[in-house]
Amino acid sequence: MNSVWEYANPKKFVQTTDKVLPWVSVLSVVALVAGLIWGFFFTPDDYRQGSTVKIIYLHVPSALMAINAWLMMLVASLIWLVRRHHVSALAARAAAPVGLVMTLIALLTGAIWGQPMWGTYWAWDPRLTSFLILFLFYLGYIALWSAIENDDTAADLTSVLCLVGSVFALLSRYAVNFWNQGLHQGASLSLDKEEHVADVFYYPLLICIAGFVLLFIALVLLRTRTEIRARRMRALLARERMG
Amino acid sequence: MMPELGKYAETVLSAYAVSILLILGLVLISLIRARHIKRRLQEVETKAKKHG
Amino acid sequence: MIALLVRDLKLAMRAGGGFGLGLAFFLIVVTLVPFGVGPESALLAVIASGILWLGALLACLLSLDRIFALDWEDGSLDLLATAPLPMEAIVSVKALAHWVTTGLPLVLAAPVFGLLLNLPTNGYKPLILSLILGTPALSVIGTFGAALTVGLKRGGLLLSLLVLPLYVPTLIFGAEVARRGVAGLDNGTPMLMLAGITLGVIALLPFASAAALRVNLR
Amino acid sequence: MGIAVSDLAVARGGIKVLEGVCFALEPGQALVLRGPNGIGKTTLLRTVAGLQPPVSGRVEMAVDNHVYAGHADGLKATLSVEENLSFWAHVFGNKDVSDALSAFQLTSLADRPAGALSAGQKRRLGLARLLVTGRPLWLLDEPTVSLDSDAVAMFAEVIRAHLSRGGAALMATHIDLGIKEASTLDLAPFRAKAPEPDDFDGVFL
Repeated sequence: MNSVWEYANPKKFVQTTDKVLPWVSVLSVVALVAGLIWGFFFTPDDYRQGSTVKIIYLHVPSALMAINAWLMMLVASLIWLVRRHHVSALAARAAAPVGLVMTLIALLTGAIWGQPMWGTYWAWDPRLTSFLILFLFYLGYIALWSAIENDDTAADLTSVLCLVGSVFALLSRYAVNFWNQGLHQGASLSLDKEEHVADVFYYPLLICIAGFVLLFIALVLLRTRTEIRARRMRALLARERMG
Repeated sequence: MMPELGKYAETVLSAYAVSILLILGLVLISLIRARHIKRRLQEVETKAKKHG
Repeated sequence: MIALLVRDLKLAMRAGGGFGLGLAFFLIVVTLVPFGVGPESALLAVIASGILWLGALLACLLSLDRIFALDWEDGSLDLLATAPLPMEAIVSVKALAHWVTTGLPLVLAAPVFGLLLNLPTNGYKPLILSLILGTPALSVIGTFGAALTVGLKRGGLLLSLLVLPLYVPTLIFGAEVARRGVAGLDNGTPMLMLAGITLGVIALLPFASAAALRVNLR
Repeated sequence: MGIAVSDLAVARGGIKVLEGVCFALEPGQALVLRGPNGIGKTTLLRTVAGLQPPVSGRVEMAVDNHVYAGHADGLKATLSVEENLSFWAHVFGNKDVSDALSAFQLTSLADRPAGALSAGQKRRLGLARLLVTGRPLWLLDEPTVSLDSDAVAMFAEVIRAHLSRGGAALMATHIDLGIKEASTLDLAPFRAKAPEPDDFDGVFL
């Protein structure tokens, strides 16, 4: 019993996360507070974007986590389909709303940033559009989970949707790039240009990214525990009804 | 204390406000649901043990 | 397999709605658009191909929940699942029957509706071509959505929520083919992409649909 | 030809309902499953038919050997009796439906749409489907629902003929069909024991 799969046992998972969760939570709060305060109060303005450059500390980490959350769900779905570990399916379920909120933050901060920079809240920029589509995928995934009563059926169907959705999300990303290549020629209007980010912006950004990653882990652990308990509760209630 | 945000003060502050509110909301909902489910499960478990 | 296709087509003909309903919906969308955007023929000519693609997509969406729902309710789906047909073949035939009853009539009617929307003459060929290439993908993807939601009581709305994001690439490339055709630009690349998507989903998605259907039947 | 079920456990809605089910069926035999409502007769039949996976245990039989008939008949209201039957005949690779029609006295109704049949006639049509499949093993879930006594006798006759041709039938029914060859399996002893509530294990219960 010394493999990773040991933690796929619900009881073992709950026991382990009992110890891990407080540490992750505290670390994520520390990193987030430190990174955001550093970024907000102690970094200079960009010569072109002015103080709006400070939005980068929220926008880039949330956008990263929006994609990584989906990747994590994809991996968890695959583990469920192949190895039938219930915790894996429940972790995917637990991660979806976190990913949804991350996508929403990325969209909203992007739109708010776009208003002074592009003169409009919304432009059908390929990146923004892709995130809007990703948002729809999250909505569909969550809706399918909540619509199906039987837990195993729901886990199977959402896993299949996650696999198919991933392929179509990639296709959409490519399609959207193709579709809008002509409209925003030349001028790079995207926030995400880490390559050009100077060191003054880079270090607080790294800390913020770490904070978002830790926050995501903490939330997923917490929510997975809740899902495990809810699942056990439903099983107990069903057992009672069976007599 | 407040840094000089210039003409973009509103933009930056609203972005931070929206994001922090959303994160806090998500954390709060997750915590409330975690406590709620934990309590319900305990109730169901004690009941199940009583009836065998 | 042929027997299943023939039966589904027969049922669509006899139930009355199969062929007509999607077309009528398409017509209504096309009629309503000028009311929404104004009657200027120059404007309509610009957006005609996009409207026709959107209308075809929505008309297709309308009939998706019927692909499996009726067979599910009367128990035929259980019996088909235990019949000597692989589930992948069943979902493929169902998708084909859906395309013949909705996609094909839409393709055939599109030129007439193009007239209503003042589609430029050089736009007809690329529009029809893109619809022929693209609508099979809509049916196959829709069949996947229908397989996911077959057992659900209020599956209709959920089905739209699941399927519409999956339609994005098809719609983008399909409408792009038609739009570039109208503008007289080279539309070879989107055409190839569209054909690639359609062939890809026809080849691969039935496996996912069959898996979903098996899960829903147990 | 036959079927052997060993130590089978089946679940409904994620909850184990039956465990340790063992039986075997040879050509020419029929087995009637009995037990109170909710014991898992339908679940067991669906598991044997391959519609759902067993929790544990094995079902051994030849592939493409069985045909399943559930609560619903799978009829299309707008198709005629004959069209309904010949569709299933084609699916199973056969053509002729006249024997099946006459066995259940449906010949005179052949052109009528299935939607215009009475409940008993629909059931007879659903059972006639078994004959056009040409499969030796029949898995039947409450086959006599809404049949009158004449039709039940008709059905018993069909079963007897099927058995004498070397077929086999596994069915869940409450009615005594008066078939001598049929043995009975009471499912009550196989009812799954509820797991201990403390057993917080891999499958939650």
